[in-house]
Amino acid sequence: MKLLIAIIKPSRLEEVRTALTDLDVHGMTVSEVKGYGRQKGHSEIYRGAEYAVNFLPKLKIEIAIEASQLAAATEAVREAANSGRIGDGKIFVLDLEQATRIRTGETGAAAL
Amino acid sequence: MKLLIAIIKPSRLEEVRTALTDLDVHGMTVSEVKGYGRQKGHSEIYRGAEYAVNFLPKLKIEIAIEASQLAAATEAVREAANSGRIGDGKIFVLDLEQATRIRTGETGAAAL
Amino acid sequence: MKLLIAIIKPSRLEEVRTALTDLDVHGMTVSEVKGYGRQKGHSEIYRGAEYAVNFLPKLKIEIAIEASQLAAATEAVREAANSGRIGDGKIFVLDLEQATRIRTGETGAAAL
Amino acid sequence: MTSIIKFPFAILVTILALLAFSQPAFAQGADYSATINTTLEAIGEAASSAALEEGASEEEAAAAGAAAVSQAVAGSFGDRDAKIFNTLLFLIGGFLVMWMAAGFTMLETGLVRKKNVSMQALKNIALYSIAGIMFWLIGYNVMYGGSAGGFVGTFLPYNFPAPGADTADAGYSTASDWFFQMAFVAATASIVSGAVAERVKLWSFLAFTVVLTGVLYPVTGMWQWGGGWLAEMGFSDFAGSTLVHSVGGWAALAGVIIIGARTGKFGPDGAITAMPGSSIPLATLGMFILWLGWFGFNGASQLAMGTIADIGDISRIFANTNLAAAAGAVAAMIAVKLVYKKVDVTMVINGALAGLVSITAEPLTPSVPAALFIGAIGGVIVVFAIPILDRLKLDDVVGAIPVHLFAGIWGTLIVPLTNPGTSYVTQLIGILAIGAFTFVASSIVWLALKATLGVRVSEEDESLGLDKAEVGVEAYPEF
Amino acid sequence: MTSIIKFPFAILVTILALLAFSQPAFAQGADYSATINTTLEAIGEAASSAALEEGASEEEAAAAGAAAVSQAVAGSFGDRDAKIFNTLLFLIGGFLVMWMAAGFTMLETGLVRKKNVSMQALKNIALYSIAGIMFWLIGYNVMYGGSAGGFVGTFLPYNFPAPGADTADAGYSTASDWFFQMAFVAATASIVSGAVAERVKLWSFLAFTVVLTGVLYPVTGMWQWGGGWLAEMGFSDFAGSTLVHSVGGWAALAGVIIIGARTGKFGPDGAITAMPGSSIPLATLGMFILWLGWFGFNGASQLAMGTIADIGDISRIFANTNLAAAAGAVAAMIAVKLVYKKVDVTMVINGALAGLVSITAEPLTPSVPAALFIGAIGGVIVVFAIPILDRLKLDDVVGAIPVHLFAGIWGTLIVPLTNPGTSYVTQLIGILAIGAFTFVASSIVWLALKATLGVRVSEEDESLGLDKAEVGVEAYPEF
Amino acid sequence: MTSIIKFPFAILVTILALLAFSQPAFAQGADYSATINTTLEAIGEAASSAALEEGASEEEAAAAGAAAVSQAVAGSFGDRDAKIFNTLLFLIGGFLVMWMAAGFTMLETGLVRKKNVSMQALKNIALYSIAGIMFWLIGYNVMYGGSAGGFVGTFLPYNFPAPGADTADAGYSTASDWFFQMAFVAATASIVSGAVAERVKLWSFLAFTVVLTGVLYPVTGMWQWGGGWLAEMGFSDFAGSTLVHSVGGWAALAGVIIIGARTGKFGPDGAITAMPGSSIPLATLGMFILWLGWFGFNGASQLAMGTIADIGDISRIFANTNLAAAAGAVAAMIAVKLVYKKVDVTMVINGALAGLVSITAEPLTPSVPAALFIGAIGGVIVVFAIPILDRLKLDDVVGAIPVHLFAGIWGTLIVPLTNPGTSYVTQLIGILAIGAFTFVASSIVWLALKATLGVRVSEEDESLGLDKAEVGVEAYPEF
Ligand SMILES: Nc1ncnc2c1ncn2[C@@H]1O[C@H](COP(=O)(O)OP(=O)(O)O)[C@@H](O)[C@H]1O
Ligand SMILES: Nc1ncnc2c1ncn2[C@@H]1O[C@H](COP(=O)(O)OP(=O)(O)O)[C@@H](O)[C@H]1O
Ligand SMILES: Nc1ncnc2c1ncn2[C@@H]1O[C@H](COP(=O)(O)OP(=O)(O)O)[C@@H](O)[C@H]1O
Repeated sequence: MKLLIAIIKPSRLEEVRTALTDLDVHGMTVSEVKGYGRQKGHSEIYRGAEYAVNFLPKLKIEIAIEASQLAAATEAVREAANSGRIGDGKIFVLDLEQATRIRTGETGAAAL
Repeated sequence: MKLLIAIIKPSRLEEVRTALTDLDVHGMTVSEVKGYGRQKGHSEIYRGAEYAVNFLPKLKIEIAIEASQLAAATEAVREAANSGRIGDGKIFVLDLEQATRIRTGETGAAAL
Repeated sequence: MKLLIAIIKPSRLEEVRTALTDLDVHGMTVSEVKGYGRQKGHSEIYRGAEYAVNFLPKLKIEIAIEASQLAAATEAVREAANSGRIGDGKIFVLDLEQATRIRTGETGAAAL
Repeated sequence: MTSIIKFPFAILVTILALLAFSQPAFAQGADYSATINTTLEAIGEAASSAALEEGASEEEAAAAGAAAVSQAVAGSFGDRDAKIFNTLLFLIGGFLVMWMAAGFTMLETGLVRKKNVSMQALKNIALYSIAGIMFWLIGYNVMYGGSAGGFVGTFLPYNFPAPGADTADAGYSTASDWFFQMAFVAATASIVSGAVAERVKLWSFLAFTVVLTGVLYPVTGMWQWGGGWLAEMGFSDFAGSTLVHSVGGWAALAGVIIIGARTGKFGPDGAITAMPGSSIPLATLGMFILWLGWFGFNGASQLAMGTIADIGDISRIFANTNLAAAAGAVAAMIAVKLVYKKVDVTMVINGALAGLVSITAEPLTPSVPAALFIGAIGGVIVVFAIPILDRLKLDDVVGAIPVHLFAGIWGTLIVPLTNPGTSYVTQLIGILAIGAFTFVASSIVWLALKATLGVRVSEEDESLGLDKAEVGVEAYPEF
Repeated sequence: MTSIIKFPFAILVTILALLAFSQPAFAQGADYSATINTTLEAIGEAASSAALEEGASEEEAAAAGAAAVSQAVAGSFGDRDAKIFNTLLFLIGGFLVMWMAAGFTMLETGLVRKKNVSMQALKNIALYSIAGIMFWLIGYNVMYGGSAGGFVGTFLPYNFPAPGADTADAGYSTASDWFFQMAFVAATASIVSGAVAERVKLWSFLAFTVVLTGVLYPVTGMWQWGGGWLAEMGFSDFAGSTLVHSVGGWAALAGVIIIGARTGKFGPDGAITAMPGSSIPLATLGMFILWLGWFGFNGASQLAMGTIADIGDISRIFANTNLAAAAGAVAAMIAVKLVYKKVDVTMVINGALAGLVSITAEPLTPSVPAALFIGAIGGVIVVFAIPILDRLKLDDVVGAIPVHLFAGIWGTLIVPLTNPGTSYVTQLIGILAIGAFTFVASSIVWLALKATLGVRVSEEDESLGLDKAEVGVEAYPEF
Repeated sequence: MTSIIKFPFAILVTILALLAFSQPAFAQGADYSATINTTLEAIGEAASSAALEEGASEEEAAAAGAAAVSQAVAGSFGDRDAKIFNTLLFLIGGFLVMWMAAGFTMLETGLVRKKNVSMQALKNIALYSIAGIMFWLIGYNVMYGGSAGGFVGTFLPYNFPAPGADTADAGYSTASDWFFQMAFVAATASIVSGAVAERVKLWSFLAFTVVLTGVLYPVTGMWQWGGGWLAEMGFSDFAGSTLVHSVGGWAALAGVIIIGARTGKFGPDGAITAMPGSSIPLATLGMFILWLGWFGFNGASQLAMGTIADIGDISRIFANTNLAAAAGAVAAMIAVKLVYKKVDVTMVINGALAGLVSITAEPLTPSVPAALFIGAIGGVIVVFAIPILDRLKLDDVVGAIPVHLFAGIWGTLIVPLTNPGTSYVTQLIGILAIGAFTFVASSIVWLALKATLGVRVSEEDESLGLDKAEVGVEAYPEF
């Protein structure tokens, strides 16, 4: 199993969710984060003082999937999240050793 | 070492914390997330317009532990977080290569 | 590639960001979390009722880097985040199997 | 033409004046008399012509003219103006007390948890609306439609005079009095709303509000302000420490007991879970709104400002009200600091409000030091009462019972200290009578609701939050 | 000294009195006359001495003395006091309506999404400021500087009398009337602000506000309150259901159509995306502020409180206004519950406001049941109108069009039910005439702005949020 | 019976009237005189009977009767009503200025960072309470208990007349004046609170407030409004641009310098860290509350509304106050747009407030264009002053010094432009004298506090936030 972590633009959540649902991936966890990469922040002015806004708001999506789904899922996320503009985000993949469904105790792929 | 990631219902945090403390796990990091899995969202009405609430609020707990504690910790979280109802959540386990305590520079199990 | 996860004190973000930029690490993702470890919470009083504040606010920083940068980055974060006081936080390192830049589709080190 | 026919009269007046005044004064004196007569004549003629135009007989016209002159000379605009002033007092006081509805809303939305904020807003809008409708439908006449020394008025809607037809014979216009009194009823219902927050069922709460504002409050109100048996006995409660605040407090207490505490509030081994409010600035804003509204609450309870003595008293009431609140806040702040080290601002907010409730039973007679004393004790009461209620496992979300019931009792009891026309015994009888009635009657209503609609939401809804469960709208939605 | 010279006069008076009264009454009667004369003399002398000191001639001084005595005797303080009361009504009413600017701001910042909150605050500050300046620069004279039965006044700035020089010949002071009327204009602009929120360009919105407050509102205002052709025809709109609220609603509707919906609001297949507001407590606070301000809006539109009849009417207006709002809230609450199961508090907020708008065209003549009926229908209207607008793909962020336009039309149409001096036909003509003018003129202005400055922000700025894009300050910044 | 004994008198009057009037007028004239006499007699008899019943001697009763008649005839209800109007002005003005306490609280809680919001709320509740108590304990008499041309009054508590005993000989009731003046003191303390926010120690701030409201403000207040030396010299400050706002500003400046900037505000190389406020809607609400309260602040500083001239002036003051604020907001908005491209709403908020402060020294004499000019310059001042203060490393959290001190100086200096009775030199002397005294005295107090209690919290507490460190309650707690 793999843990796919995608950092995306907040406005792309719906597209990503739909794309994954179409792939039969039926679970995900989302959190609000801030980040920067190629897309640097910019400077703003507050009460006449310039200040750097280094971090821009993004969403982090975590999706546990079977290894077999990885390629398709990565591609699906990439397509759905891609606006072609800087700041579109990253997809990271970690190895997921174990997964358990709390309610039933099922483990492994059955738990996803 | 392992990194145990549990997605649980917000109301179960205290139980999980207590259960882990009883196991001598003395550290954790919590964040607010939203998610869905088996427990789909539902639809709400706002000013007469129906809209889907796809994501439900959950808490994500990250716990770095020694590999030896893994089974006990997983079980403890499972029990404490289990309400027997859909949406109780998941436990994911990743391999943790390295841990460092910032203050002292200790690494490995000593850093947990 | 590695995924470096640092839990730090909120006030240290700027220092950590600067230190990493100096190392030519040009991307990170930050989220607000709460946690405890050695630094236990304390008790507060609200309307005459004492209650335990178990969790203290921290920031979680996630940085995807090439394995070669790991030692330097860990050290940089450690130094920048270290105030010498309890609660300074932890650095966890996971193995990062894959990284993709959403906009371009680049993968691996090129995607970081 | 008319100046010609007035000539002989002017001559006579001039002669009289010649006898009376030295030269410079004379000229003036003569002018004055002539002017007076000209003016009066003009007034009289205007009135009688007007009457004639409207088709009155000559006699009626003459009478109208005479009345107008009489009114002018006798300064009866003094009477007209006094009535306007009195009515204006009710209108200004009324809108200030109406504004307290917003104060309670902000206080309560600030002190409940994030997940129940929309519900608290909804309940406060609904209760203010219901209070108005019920106090028109039966409340006003239950309260003021009874006979002297009695126990209850009539259960009839209340009617206002037709447009232009109100002659303010009572000294003020009918509708202004209704408006002012109505706002008080709403305050009573707001008190209950805060105490039982975060677990009461919306429609049960509204049903309770219907009974409270239509019957319970008006009945005990009748006993005193409606001229009933307590008034005859000499009970004294200037602006309602007991009639408004304690009544709300007793109804809240019955609710708190019957509905039970929020799930998780009280642990098995005496542990108390703090459930911090969602917004301190809104709670503070609520307190300031209430403080402002209280100038209407206490000040306009003077019921008249058409004389210098009345408005002087209102001024005194403003000063005393303000200082009692200040003393309540400062006393609470010091007490909290001494007992708990950190200065919990929600206790200071409650302290100021307790100061206000304490001075409400008698805001006029206390000297400033007495007002400060009365308010300060009120402030201290809440600091100690809040944890005691917790220990009794009575879960009062916003501190409504300490603030409105306990400080209300204190304020009513201490009236004889500064008001020689009252007695401690009578005050106690009033407090007990009103308390017993309201607590028992409220309990019956709450129990009836419990047996029928149910009074609390399911545990699941409670843990989900009422905003999602019953309102469908989160107060502060996220992404 | 002066008592000596008055001696002969006192003797004469005493003799007359001796003839007229029996002994005990006599003593008093005699005293009275003497006192009267002494008093009047003192008043006269004081006035003439004052005049002399200020350098008046002897004749002028004598005249001043005579005038003072005449004023005293003729009770003309009644007249003075009536004018003070009237002016005070405008000032109190004016500050209450001014306060509605804060109400609209809170309502709108509460109902827009987090990323557009600062912009909404900014727009409301700016529009209130601009409304004041424009209504001085030309608006007031466009509205009130015309001739009876006319169509438009003059495009000139408005001047107040010099300090101390206002004699209130109109029955009230000039500036108080301006202040009161100015606050109404601002309300109209606020209505537009809420409807077109979250995508309109700041400077285009402000440009529209300049025209709306300087020209559009004053022109239709002239037709009725300025004594123009609609007033002559017998149209009736007591406090502005049509003149204020519908005008704002029509201008908003034109804006909503021309600017278009927020990106993402309406999906391709008829899907509607809910975009929940950022803060329910602030929206609720806004509603309570508006409710409070409405007592000034409707109450002070009586335009006079210097007689008992006037203040009695104002009291009646207060009661009716309050009860119509209550009925609007309760009716909306019940309708929402029946239709949607959960009680969306934003609908109840809109319901209360619709109740207020509905009663504004005639808050005086309805009996309480009629006021409740008028308000309740208003409340129900919004519950059904909001989703209908959505289905028509008209994106009105805060419900301004249902509340102000639809309920405004309803309120104006129903006037003849309780006011026998009006006719349904004339009401309809007024509604149509004002609606047609405002909608067409507003559309032209919006289209002109679209062709020049542009009326909506770029899609990128919209998705980023106006706070970041145009204001540079987040409403609730995080770490 | 009494009609019989009046017969001879009526005959005499009839004869006189016969000589004077033509027939129809005669009938009325005759009636009038008779009516007048009947009425006056009734008034006199009622008063003397009432006196007799209360146990007065016959002579006293006769005197009471005479007084009542005299009062009636001399229209002294005009005098009574004038006093009621004046007192009412103070009460309404007073509650509006009191409400500014909530305005400052919202403004400041909105502009501080999330972690210091509860503390800011607490400090504002406490300072308003302390201001009230201190201004009773010594402040009022320090300010108004001195002799003409003097420097300081007496350090004694202030007493109000007993209930019912206030005869309003000063033209208004004693307590109303105290209440109104008290609210001004609190505003001064609020100004300081905002400037030194986020790092000052709670109890040191409160200690400073005690001295400021009990001594510092009253002393300089005495110089002018207490009839002291500045008043004699001809200094002019209608409602307190200098006496209230600059005094607050100077005290704040001393605090800002002595306490030092927030940790991290100013970097080593001239870098300035922006520390965005926690809630723009609350800051906006605060501004609107202040704007509303300012009608009381400036309007009721006319000190009288018992004549048409007075209420006309108050109306003019309302209009000018509103327009100066509007001009301040618009000017700041344009200046911010030109200088910074994005329209920082916090600057516009400060601009409106600066417009208000600027017009406060003379809200009556300016024509509308002059009022707009005065307000606009105020608005521009803050836009440029805020970054200058930053460059001087003076850390004023909410912009209190630009708004209240700089605009206060500007407003005071510009008075002679529109008020011919004043001189630029005297205005400058007043500004300097009050500034020097307040700045020096405040510095001494702050330094004394620094040496004893300490004036700033530990760096750790500052970084943790005062809410956690000193209040123990988070403003917006999370899960
Ligand atoms: N090295 C990194 N480690 C962790 N997160 C990163 C890293 N680089 C980028 N991110 C996250 O991805 C987001 C988008 O990255 P960015 O480089 O701006 O976009 P793009 O890939 O289009 O150039 C950032 O805001 C940040 O949250
Ligand atoms: N495949 C997944 N990847 C990541 N998170 C998941 C996944 N499936 C579920 N989750 C998280 O776990 C939570 C609970 O899952 P759910 O399936 O609703 O509960 P249950 O396991 O009781 O059926 C979800 O809200 C989501 O946050
Ligand atoms: N075992 C753990 N698993 C996950 N997070 C942890 C663990 N231990 C500590 N943390 C995180 O690190 C933060 C700092 O740890 P703490 O032990 O208090 O500091 P220190 O390392 O200075 O003793 C905690 O607040 C928590 O968020």
